Amino acid sequence: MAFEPRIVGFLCNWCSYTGADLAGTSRIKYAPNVRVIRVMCTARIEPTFVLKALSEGADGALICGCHPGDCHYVEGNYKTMRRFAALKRVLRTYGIEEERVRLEWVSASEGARFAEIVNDMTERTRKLGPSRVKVQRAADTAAR
Amino acid sequence: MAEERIGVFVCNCGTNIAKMVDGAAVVKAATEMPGVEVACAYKYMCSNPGQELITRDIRDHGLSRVVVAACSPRMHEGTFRKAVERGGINPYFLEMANIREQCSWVHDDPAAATEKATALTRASVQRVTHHQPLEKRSVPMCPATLVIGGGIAGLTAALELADADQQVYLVERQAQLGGNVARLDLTAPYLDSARDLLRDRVTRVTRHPGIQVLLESQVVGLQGFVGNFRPTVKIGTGELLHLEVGSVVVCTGYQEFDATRVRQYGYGRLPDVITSFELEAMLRRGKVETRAGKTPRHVAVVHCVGSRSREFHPYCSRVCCMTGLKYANEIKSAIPEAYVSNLYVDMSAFGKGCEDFYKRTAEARTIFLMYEKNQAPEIRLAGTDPEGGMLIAMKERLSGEEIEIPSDLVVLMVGMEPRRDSDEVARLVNISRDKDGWFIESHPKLDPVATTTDGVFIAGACQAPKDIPDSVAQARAAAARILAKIHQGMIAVDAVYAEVLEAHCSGCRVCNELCPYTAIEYDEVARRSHIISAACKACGCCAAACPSGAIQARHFTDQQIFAQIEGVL
Amino acid sequence: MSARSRIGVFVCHPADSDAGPVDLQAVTAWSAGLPGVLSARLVLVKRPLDPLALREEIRRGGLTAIVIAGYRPGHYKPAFTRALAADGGDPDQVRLASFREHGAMAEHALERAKAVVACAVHGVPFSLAAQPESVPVNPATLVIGGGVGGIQAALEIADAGHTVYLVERQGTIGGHMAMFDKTFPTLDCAACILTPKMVSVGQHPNIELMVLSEVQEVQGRAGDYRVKVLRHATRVDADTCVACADCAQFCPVVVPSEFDVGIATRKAIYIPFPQAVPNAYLVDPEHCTWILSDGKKCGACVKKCAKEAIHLDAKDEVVELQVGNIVVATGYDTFDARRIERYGYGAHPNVLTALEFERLTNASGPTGGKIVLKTLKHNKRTKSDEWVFEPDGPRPKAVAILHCVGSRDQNHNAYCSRVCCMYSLKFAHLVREKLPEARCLEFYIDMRAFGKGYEEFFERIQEEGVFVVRGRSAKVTERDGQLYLRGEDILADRVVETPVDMVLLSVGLQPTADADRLAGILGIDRAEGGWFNELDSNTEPTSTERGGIFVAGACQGPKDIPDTVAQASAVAAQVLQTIVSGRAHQGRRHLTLEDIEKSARALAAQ
Amino acid sequence: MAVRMNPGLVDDLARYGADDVTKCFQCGNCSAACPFSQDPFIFPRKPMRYLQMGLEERLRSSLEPWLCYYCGECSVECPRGAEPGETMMSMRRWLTAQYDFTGLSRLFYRSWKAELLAILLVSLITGAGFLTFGFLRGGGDLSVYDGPGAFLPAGAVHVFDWTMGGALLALLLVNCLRMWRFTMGGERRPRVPAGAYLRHLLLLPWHFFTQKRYAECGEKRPWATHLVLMLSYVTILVLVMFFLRDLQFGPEIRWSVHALGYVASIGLITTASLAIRGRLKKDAPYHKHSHESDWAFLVLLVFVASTGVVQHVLHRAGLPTAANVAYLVHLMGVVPMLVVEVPFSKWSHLAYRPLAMYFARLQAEALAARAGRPAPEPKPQLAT
Repeated sequence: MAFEPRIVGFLCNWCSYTGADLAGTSRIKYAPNVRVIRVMCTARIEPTFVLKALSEGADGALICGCHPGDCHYVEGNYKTMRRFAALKRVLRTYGIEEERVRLEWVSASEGARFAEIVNDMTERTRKLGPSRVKVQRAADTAAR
Repeated sequence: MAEERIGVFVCNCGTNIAKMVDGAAVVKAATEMPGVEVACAYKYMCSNPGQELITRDIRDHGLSRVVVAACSPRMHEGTFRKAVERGGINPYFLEMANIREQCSWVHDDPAAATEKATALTRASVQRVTHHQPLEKRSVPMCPATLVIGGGIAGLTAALELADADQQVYLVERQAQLGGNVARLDLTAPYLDSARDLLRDRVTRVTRHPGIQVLLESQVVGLQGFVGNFRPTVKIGTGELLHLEVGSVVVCTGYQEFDATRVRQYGYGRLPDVITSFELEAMLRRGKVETRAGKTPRHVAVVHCVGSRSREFHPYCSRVCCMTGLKYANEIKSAIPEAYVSNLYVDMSAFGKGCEDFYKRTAEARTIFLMYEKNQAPEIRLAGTDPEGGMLIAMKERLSGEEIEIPSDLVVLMVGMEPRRDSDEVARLVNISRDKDGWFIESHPKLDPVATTTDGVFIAGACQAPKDIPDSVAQARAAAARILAKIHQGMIAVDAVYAEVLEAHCSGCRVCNELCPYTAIEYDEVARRSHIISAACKACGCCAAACPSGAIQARHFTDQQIFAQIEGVL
Repeated sequence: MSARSRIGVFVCHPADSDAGPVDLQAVTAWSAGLPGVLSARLVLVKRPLDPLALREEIRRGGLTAIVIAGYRPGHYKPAFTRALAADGGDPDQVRLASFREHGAMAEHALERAKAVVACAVHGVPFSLAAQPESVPVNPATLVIGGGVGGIQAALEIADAGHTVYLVERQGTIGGHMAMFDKTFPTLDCAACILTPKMVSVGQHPNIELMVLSEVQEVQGRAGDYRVKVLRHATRVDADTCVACADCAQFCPVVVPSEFDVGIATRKAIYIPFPQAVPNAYLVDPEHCTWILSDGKKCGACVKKCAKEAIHLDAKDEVVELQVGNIVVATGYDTFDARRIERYGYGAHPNVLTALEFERLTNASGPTGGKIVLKTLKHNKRTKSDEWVFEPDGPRPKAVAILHCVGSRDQNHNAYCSRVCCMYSLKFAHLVREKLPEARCLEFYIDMRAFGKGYEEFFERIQEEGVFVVRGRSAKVTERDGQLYLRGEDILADRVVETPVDMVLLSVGLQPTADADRLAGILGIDRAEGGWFNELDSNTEPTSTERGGIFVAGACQGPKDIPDTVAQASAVAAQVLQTIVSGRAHQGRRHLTLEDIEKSARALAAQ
Repeated sequence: MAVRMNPGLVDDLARYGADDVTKCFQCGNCSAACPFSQDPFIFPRKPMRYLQMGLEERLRSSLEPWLCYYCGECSVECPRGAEPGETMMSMRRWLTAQYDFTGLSRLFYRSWKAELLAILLVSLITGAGFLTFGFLRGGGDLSVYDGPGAFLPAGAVHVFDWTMGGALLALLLVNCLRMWRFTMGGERRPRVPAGAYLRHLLLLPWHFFTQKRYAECGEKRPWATHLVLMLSYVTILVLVMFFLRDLQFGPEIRWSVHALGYVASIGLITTASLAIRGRLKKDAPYHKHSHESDWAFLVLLVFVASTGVVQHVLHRAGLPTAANVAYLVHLMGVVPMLVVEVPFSKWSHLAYRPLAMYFARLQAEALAARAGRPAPEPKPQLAT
């Protein structure tokens, strides 16, 4: 069967999660591959969350927060930006493609934008194929 | 934690969820999940029978956790928390899976949608097992308030609170109340008496039993947190006064721009170049004269001195335009034969009655000359005699002409700037300043008077240039917040906040700087950081940053989120 | 001191303007009899008063204090101050008695005017002497208007634990702000700021929200008002409705959407916008087939609603409320651009008003936020061609933004609308951002960027390559399908006639259509421009002559969001103060001349 | 070199009628609304700006006021009620006074009493003069109107007409010369080659007789009225100056001349009375404000025209004595009208306006040449 990427989405409660809801109320269709986890602010997201997701077999992780300057907590999203850079460095050391993680800004009125991002992300990840970690784990389990 | 007894309730939302997500399938899958005691689907979980279903099952099956797979938690989390509470367990033992807005409504492949719905439900089930019982707490609120600054804003804030029978300490560094308004005679645009309005305020304040006015005093220290501040005030006699207040209102106002900084205006060098406040004094004395005691025939009023400039302050000082027009009128009244010209950049007559005032002023034969921002006019002596009048050279933009304006008296409309000591004040009360040095409000639109430090408010021109009515409004706005808290007696603390597990804290202080609400205190003795739950807004930033994992973001703990991650995959 | 001082009262009034509500002769005659008053004179001012002549008059009369009375006495003060000081008199002894400032404009003008003069003669600030008596207060509050102002006030009061009735004319709260895309100068999205507030209003245990409702009648006094509210039936049970849109899907009636100011459509059963609060559908009785046919036709929605939430036969009802305070936050209407023919609004499809553009550029708008030109499409239902916005419509190559449409213009609204400059700059930014290749021109008179961060925003816009032209554009014309804009580029010293594809009219703000009716019901005055009049423009910008009735936000005068929010909170403070202290103020209207004089005398004696 | 301001200018202009100019806040609406305003002549805003700022020199050298025909569109749309149209009108009055070297114009415009006095004075002198002349040098018999022995022999009157005409023309020409110096001289103005003057000379009669530009105003009626009035006036002038004999000849009518005379008289009276009616009713923006000089002009016009007709009728009716009296009265109107109005007051614009357009064209061309681009189209250029 064709490869269906699994993507974990971390959305901030104030802008992006609301935006995702708006996509729903506006009945905008998008790929079902992203599963959303709600956090109060993207600043809550530790790199380990993403690593955890990847190690659990996710093919990608999507982080969405308020646009710079709009953060409900003044500047949480700026902190996220910095951490995201660090996260990418870590991934590089693990030899995981950077494209598997993505940081986007989605406001509460950008339902359509959220849908686009999800679709785009899904397509890119599909092209990348399953993540190494996943393959490795599959191999290990097979070996046993 | 397998001993948790979980109930899963899947909502069909009529056909909204059902037509894309196979509720039965989700229920079936749910029953197999670890710890799930009961799982069922219903047409409308939010309806009364639906909620009944939940409360009944909690009792009948002794459920300890509840998962509702339905619409967005932003719609009905409150509803179901109540239902769960009615069932007799902690409302935070609920977790919702959003299978409508973020599933059935956005997908068109039933199989995939159902699969996703199942995953989301599993995630919720796994998450909910880690939920802790949370309860809304509250800390006591001291009803007294400290108002810093005895200008129009401070006076208003103090009166507003005191008239509600609350204790107020009003600290003013100078020997009398009134701030900058005390230097005015009339107010624009109606030329009403500034003195009367101030006398009214000051009389009320000084006579008010609820207000303790501390003149020639200064706040030198501020400990504690919202509802429980412990300010130290150094009073005139030099001794220290220790107060207990629940809130602090900062109304330190502004200071005028130092005109000597604009070299080409020759302020301080040319005898008859004066500032707006100096003219104000002349008008009050009833003697508008040149240094030599002559009655000026040509008076020029120069706007935007220090404001709207690349060199000095980028911002508009908001009140100078109307004040400039006010002077035009006043000079015309005092010296009918005088010619008054206003040198301006843009005429900001935006307030109520202001455009009309602008027109009246023009009809009173005031000459308006427009110069370009950042190309300030040049002022020089007409001849060699320092008392022989001056010439102002400028490029008049509306005529495109290089002109020279003869003038015997030049009035510089000096803009507003933050007080010299605003940085100290900011550090003292723990609030931040913007690039220009004005205090930053917690949100320009949601919350123009609150700051990032709970319980500390800003009002008036210390937040940005403001006229009297706007300062008054802000002062009252601050009072509103405080009255609301005082009235409840306690400050409700949301159950969701971050806390430091003292045992794990290494005292590295990484978190201290991160908190936008300065809710994290460092205990020098114990070498531990501590979070003031009352001030915490639960963003979780600190938890993410803590290298030793000592900070726990309640209701968003690592286990909870890890469990959720495992669930969705 | 007033006893010892020798006072001259001068009632000054410009000769060429009409006498106004106060009988000036009468006031003059009356004030001559006040203690310490040596002379009282009515001065009809032709050319500016001559300070030297006044000085002579003061010397002859041996006056030591002056009271200038009139509607705008301040305009004459410097002349008298100079005259008095010239012979060594105390310049501080020139006092003002302003009829305008102290509300001698409405009924009992003469009596109020006398009181104002009396206070000045006694040397006591009027506002200090005019102390209304306090009365017990009912802790419940009525807030009229559910815009950002009303929401703010309601939340502040409700959070303090008191009942608030929030009455909104529309089907949802949110007002104009909910329609906006971004807010200046920070450009953060309006929805992100407002929707959380709206939600908390909807869920607040202390707020009773009444949408589609109007205040009909107000009786009683400060602290104890009895209010009749007409609640139009929404015909959909808000508690049951899950906003699933099944009903709307099947509703055959299509009408222009008010929320999208007509650039998009809705059904006869509809939800104003996805995040509406209450988050439920409502029925538009003017268009619903079932209602228009007295239940004979249609009714499809009723059948489709699985939750049986729709009751098309529901009736309007009148509820009576008991409240202690009333907060008026009814906001504004925008100027009707059709009134200025030469701008061609209504004639040319791509001449848009500010609100239309807000919706067009809004991510949740009809084009998903794309800025496009209208295209001519055939509408099968009406069998006619009409201009509509299509997401894939042509993109404008040149966009012009005209400031001061209907504002600063004595033929329409003489006042400045305060927000247009900034929102126009915001538009310019959005255009440049979304259509980088498009030319964007702004025609303005004065750039009024006075708020925190506004001037910097203006700078930024100019750096973004927007042509800001100083000059009020005169007309929009069309020649063979191309719009042309004619205006004077004053600073470049030329008249330009430039081709544009889209023209945005920065329409000003004006009082709501029913402001007059409401003012009548509430018994409050309206000042210049028809805005609700505040008690004192400086120190009481949110109070009214009538105690327990407060005005907040744009209904008192044009205001941007921060100023509106600040005022709304200010009002909340005043309301809370009455509740906390248990005392409301009767309002100045109830004070008689005797009351004021008495307290003035008392205060002077101290 | 920076220019000095004369803050008193506004008050001075106010006496010529412009008392609303201070209301103007320079939004430029008027310039954009005006169909004539285009580079390099942008008005009414710019000249109004000069006035507000008291840039006397600039205003004196402006041609713009003369390029305005006062359709009033600017005044209707003005957001501040600054009456740009009327301000331009007042500027024309002021300029007329500036051009006039005798200073009489200034006197007349600033005080209607002076103007009235002058008119009466001249009228009386004329009356007295012709009466004495009639008795001493003329026929001496009031009952003889035409033919040999006429009380006022056409020949003599003719000579008088020509002398007076010459004198007035001389005055007017001197003022025109001053106008040329103010507007075309000065360092700010581009040098205009003599050839250009010749090349465009035809513009003068062209504008004079067609008033073509006026026709470009939004509204056509005022143009038509103005044209008829002007043509009738000129016709009569020509008739009087060249065919006085035939007019006065009797008893039989010389239709060749009289026909023209009748048409012109009707034209004159109707248009003039229409104008008066309009000003009384303030039926149009350009009729809203009326300076004393406007009234003097119209009243005199109607008076002269009607007395002219009356004397003619009486003459034809065979009442020579009455006719002679009417003739005297007529002259007592004509002479002051010409003496006061043509060089010193409203009527001078029949010379200044065409001149202004002629000069404007020359300047536009010179400026264009200096900038190295073709002379501007009669349509504003597009922004770049």
